[in-house]
Amino acid sequence: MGDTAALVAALNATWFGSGLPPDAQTRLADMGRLETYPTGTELLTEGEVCEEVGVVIAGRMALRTLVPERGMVTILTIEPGDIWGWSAIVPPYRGTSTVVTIEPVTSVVFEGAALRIALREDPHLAQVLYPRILVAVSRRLAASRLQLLDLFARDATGGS
Amino acid sequence: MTAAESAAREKVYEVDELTRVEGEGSLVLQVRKGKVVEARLKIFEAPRYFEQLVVERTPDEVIDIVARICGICPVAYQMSAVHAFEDCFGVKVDPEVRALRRLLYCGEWIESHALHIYLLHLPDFLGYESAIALAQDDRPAVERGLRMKKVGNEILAILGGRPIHPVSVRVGGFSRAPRRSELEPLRAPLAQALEDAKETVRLVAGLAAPAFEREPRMVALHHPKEYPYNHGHIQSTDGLDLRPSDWDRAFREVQVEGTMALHARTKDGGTYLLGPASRIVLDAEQLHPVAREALAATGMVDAIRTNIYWSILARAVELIHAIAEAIDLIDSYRPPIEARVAWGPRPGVAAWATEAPRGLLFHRYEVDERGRVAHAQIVPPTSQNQGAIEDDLREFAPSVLDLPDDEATLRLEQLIRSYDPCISCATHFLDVRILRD
Amino acid sequence: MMTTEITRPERTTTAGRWYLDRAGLDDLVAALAADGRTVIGPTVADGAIVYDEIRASADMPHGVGDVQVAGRYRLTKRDDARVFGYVVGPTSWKRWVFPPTIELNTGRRAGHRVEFAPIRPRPERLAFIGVRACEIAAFGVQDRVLDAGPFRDADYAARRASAFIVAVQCTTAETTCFCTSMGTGPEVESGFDLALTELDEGFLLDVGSPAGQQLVEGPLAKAIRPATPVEVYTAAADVAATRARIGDPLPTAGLHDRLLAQLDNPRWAQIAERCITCGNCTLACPTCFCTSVVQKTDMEGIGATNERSWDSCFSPGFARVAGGSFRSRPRDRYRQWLTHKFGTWWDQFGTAGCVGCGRCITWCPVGIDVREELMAIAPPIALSPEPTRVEPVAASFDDFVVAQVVATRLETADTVTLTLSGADPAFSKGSLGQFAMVSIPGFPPLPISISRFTVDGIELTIRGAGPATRAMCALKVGDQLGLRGPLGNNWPIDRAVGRDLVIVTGGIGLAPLRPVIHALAADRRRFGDVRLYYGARTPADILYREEMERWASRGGIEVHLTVDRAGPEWEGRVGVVTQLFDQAQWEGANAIAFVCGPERMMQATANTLAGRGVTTSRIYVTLERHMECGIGLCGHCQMGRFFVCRDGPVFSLEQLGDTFGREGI
Amino acid sequence: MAAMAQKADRGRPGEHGHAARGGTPRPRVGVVKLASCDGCQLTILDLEDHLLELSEHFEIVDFPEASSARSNGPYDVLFVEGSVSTPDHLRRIGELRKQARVLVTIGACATSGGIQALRNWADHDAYRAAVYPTPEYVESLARSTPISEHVSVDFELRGCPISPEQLIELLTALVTGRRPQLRDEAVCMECKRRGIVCVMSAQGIACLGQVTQTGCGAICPRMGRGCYGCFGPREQANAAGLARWFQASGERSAEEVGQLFAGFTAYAEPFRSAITDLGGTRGARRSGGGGFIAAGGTGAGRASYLAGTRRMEGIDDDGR
Repeated sequence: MGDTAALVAALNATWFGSGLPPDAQTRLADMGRLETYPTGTELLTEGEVCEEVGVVIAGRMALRTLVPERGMVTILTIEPGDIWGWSAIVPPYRGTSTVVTIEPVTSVVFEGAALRIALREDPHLAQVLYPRILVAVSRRLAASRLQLLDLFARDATGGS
Repeated sequence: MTAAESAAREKVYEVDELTRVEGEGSLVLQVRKGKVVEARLKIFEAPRYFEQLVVERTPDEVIDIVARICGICPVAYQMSAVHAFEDCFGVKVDPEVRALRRLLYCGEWIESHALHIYLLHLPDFLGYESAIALAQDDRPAVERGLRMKKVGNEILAILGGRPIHPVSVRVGGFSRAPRRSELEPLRAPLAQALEDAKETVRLVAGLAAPAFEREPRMVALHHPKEYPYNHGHIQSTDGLDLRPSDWDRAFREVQVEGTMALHARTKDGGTYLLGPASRIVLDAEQLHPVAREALAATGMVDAIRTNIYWSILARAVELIHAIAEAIDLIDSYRPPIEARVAWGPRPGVAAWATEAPRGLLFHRYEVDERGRVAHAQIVPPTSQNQGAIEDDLREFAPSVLDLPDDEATLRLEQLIRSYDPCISCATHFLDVRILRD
Repeated sequence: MMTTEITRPERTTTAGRWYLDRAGLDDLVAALAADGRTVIGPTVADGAIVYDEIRASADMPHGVGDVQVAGRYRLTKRDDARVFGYVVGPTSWKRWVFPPTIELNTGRRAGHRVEFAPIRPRPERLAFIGVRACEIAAFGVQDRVLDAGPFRDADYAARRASAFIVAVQCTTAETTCFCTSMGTGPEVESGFDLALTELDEGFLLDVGSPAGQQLVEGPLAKAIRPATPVEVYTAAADVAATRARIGDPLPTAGLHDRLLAQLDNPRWAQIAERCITCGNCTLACPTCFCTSVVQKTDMEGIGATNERSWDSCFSPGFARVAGGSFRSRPRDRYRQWLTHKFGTWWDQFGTAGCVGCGRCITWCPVGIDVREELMAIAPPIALSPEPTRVEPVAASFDDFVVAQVVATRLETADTVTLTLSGADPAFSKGSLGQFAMVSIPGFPPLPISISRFTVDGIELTIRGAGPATRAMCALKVGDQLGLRGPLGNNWPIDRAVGRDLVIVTGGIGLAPLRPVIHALAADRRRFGDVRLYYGARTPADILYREEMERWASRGGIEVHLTVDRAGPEWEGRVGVVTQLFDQAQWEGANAIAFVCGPERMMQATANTLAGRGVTTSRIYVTLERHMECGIGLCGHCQMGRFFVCRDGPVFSLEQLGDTFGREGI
Repeated sequence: MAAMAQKADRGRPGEHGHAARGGTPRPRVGVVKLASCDGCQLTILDLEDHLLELSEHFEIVDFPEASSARSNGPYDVLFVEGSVSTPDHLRRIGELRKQARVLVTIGACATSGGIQALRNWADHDAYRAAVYPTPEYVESLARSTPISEHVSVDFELRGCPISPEQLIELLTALVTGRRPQLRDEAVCMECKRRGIVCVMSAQGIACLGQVTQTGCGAICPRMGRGCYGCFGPREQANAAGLARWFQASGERSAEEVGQLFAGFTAYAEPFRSAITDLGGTRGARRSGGGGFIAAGGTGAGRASYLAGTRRMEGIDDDGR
């Protein structure tokens, strides 16, 4: 267990963690730990059991997926405030992409199992945390849709 | 008028408006056949509902508000309140903050005692209507009193912004602590004041006081290591020993039959005396050596215990104490690292008693979970002393029945003034019914 | 017509430039004290950096910074040990040269006679350490008011003459700073005895007067050494960066006239609802000079002392005469203050009454920002909420002029930039965001945005996506094509003056915004923060890569890139362009946005911008429609009540209303 | 001082040759109190350096706190401390006015009703019952009101308590026969002149200095806290504007902002309206009241629009 105060401060510096009720923050901080990963660390592998969920505090990481004939493709990079590994709290708890740090990353990390239990047993925590998780996921979804449109593929504007 | 005549007659002494006391009160003494049948000190101060005004307010707001109960001893109100809240919330203040609070109280004692001795009480002993009249004949004496009062006020002003209703006392400490250099200018006037106070003890020890002996139960805070201001246990000449938060285990407020007045009594219904005389009797060991020495030189410790008129001497000795301690506190002062420590409210009962210049001042607040006051009880020294005052009046009155009315009334007034009653303090004892035969 | 151009005095420093290490600050303080001076400098007290007596460098703030916005001041901890790493605090030097209260004279009645005795100022010898450029300018303003005749304030003159000034170049700035607009800083150029520019471990020391020279040659000689070129360069760069950071928050051109023409503006009454008329701004101001005299009499009523204290035009009593106050309403008093500072002060003293220090903004307890009020009451340029239309020069359907390709540059695998010359001179008068109809005989003419204006021509950046564009991309140097234009309206860059600008674009959409970026970079300080967010399909599709690096490194423009997809070798961001700023720190309240890209991308961008507080009237997009004539005659590009070619292509979202992004319009 | 002490002829104005006072007796001064803490009259006794000098210029004919000598007027100058708070006060203030050539109200109670005027928002009967076991014995009016609501007032000294400097200035002006120079400006002005760092801008502390009349010497900001308005609103105080700012900038609820104004001069306009607009006083609501008694009203005139209808918002700050 890390230092609760440092974790609260770290969480507070992100949109995800700031403005949470103090008790929820403390609860989260008690469960989490602060980790630092060097560039190139693979935190989660596509298709494998996802045991940890995290909030990026500093640095960036890439979400990659393997495309036949094209190899590894980066589908998204995520930044401070973003969450990663949310598959850890959504059945079947398997990663939907590979998560690799592309800069040294500091992240608050939670054990997926512990967080699941906490969310199940602490309705108050669930009540404040789920909306944020939902926002994070829906942002991800909205962005993915736009990416899917491949808008620039046919864009021939020289302007008008 | 012969003694026989006066004994036969029924007589009512009335002082419509007591003067040279703080606030408005009056005295009715009804004598029948040489016997006092009724002695009543009446208060007609308008009610201001302080216990209601503080309801729903935050602790720091309460400190500002209760100061307004009394313009002469606002610090006492702030101190009882701040200690009550800190005790309830488990707040531990910096030791230098504790020292600063003693210094603040010293300022108030100096100011209040000098005011009472020279401006309110001394004219009685010397036969003047006021200190201003006294100054016509003995200007140096009045100036001496004013000098001491001024240095007391200066301490208050430096620590609290102004002498009356200072603004810096906060739960957790002070809103601002002075720098050492700010206290420097106090040294010279305090040194002078110490000499003035010693002279005061000599002066009042030489006064002539009416012969009157009574041994009331005396109550004051007692602390093994220091003369009591904010800390210590409530002790009495008959063996009481209580935490300052536990006043209501031994005392209660009672309604005086047939009137509205709320007086404080011991649980067994007895009256008791608070204030300088009680403190001198219970805490003489803890007096500053300079004060102890001056007291010993008068050889009048017993007189203070038994004759309330000598409260003026007790007050003068305390004046030396407060000045001498102020000097020591300034010498050893270091600004606190944190003028005010952070705190959070807790629900519960916040109660504490401190030693106002006039005696023990008890506050009790019920605090809700948001840290706001839900209920308040404030028991000022004057409402606790009132029973003792009336006891004294009953006992003393027969000795003045032979005197001309003017003089008799004056003696009675002087007796009341010996208690330094602060009537505007007495926010919730009130007697509006005047009983006349 | 009053001119508000401020000419900066010539630099007077010609003596050598020295280096003083940080410990040498103590030598400086000691040298000034040894000269019999009381040294006044910055020190931390009560949550702020105030100017007060200091005895050693230890009394000064080491490693302390500040954050200032309207109505709010906070100290911060710096991660270095700089002594001047903050901007001006609540105190101004006026406190010492023009004290808050002084005794003027005494008077006395003796029988039938009266006598007066002036109290002559005998100011102590002072030294000020840490005087900023705006504060030196404030001395200049006060000199004109109090010491330039025909009547002089002897007390002020004596105190001012006695002070030794150690100036400090600003290497940091706060949001409240606007010395650049008032022409008073951040560079200290004259009016000092010594000047310091703080470096990592010490100071560049410049000498500005014989008295300063004496100190350098005498008591300071051992503490200094000649500065190295790197130190001189770094110092200059840091101050230049400060200038860039401040920008030009308050365009002052013509302000005097603009403001005085607005005495009946309804805004004055609105301000009065917020303004508490407490007078803090005037007393915090380093140039406000109003005072009142109060007579203190003894109890006999025969002896009196006249005492002069700072007063304020905000206090109702200040303008009271028998029968009432002649500025009885708060709005009158606010107007009096603002119009004096920025208007009538010029008429009286030949300068503005404001030096741009920002104190009145920070220390206004209710956060009123004079710059905002001035912009609202006397807007800098007659702004129309819509982009202005430029009359097309070559207006008829088929009036093509011939231009020649003088250079080509392959931007990406399928995109080429053509540099054209010999075009109609009208093109050189073209405006940012306009387009040209481009024709190669045999292909239908196409509208192409102008991506750069050159001395005698234009550049077009074209993506070869169809037959006509592929033909254009294939042109070689020396080939010719036909041009008609410039056409359409422009980006309303004048609306962005004094504001933050956000440019969001994707793919080839960067081309029509490229001239905007060039224009910004050329006059960078007129704008607040400029941020460019650019999304491309893949890393290989990023346009103007090298140029972009220059915009970031030298143009004072924040550039953020992202791509939709990338291989593992790409270490930049992957994701859609809105993700670049949906968690950024900036506030949109003062921002204006230019957006160009596919319509879906612009919609997503507009939503995200709106979420950050950029209102629809401040979001501009450029629309794409099929165009043939380019002058509103053919009807192809009609969209709602607009012809995109003639009324656009740049529109504010407010103009477009709910037609933007709607299917089938 | 020594020279003055020689002046034995107390009935005379002295031999300074001051034409205005030459040959006339010293002005007769009275000091009386209504509902108050005595702190303002104590300020007179706190003029230590001037007290004896004062007594040479004025004949103090009534000052019960300091002298047994009594008179019931007439007065050349009468200082009145305290608010009108009981039926007896109502009667007395009328009589006192008749006896006084110049009537000066001293302090927040006398000039604005004092802290006890907070009951003006409450149910007076509930207040009485809460403090006194048998409230019917207690004679007090439903509202605590300033003197000026009942009789004309010639000068007022503000403050809780009054400032000794302003008191001296007033007395000096009365001796000389000139107008007292009492500035009507914001406390901020004094703060800035003294070089006190604004506690509001630099520390985010709520401060009423901007709308409060100067005279105290800016002691609260000097002591590191916000002004609580004990000198009362200054001329044209924009209390509504400040209240809006407090709510907008400080994340304070309307109720909390109302409490800021609900202090020692709460009943003085525009503080009074600000409190009412922000929902009345908290304490009043707790005690079952919460109504605001219309000016001049008795208990019957109480407006009911607030009474009991407003629930207390759950505000949970107040670590302050």
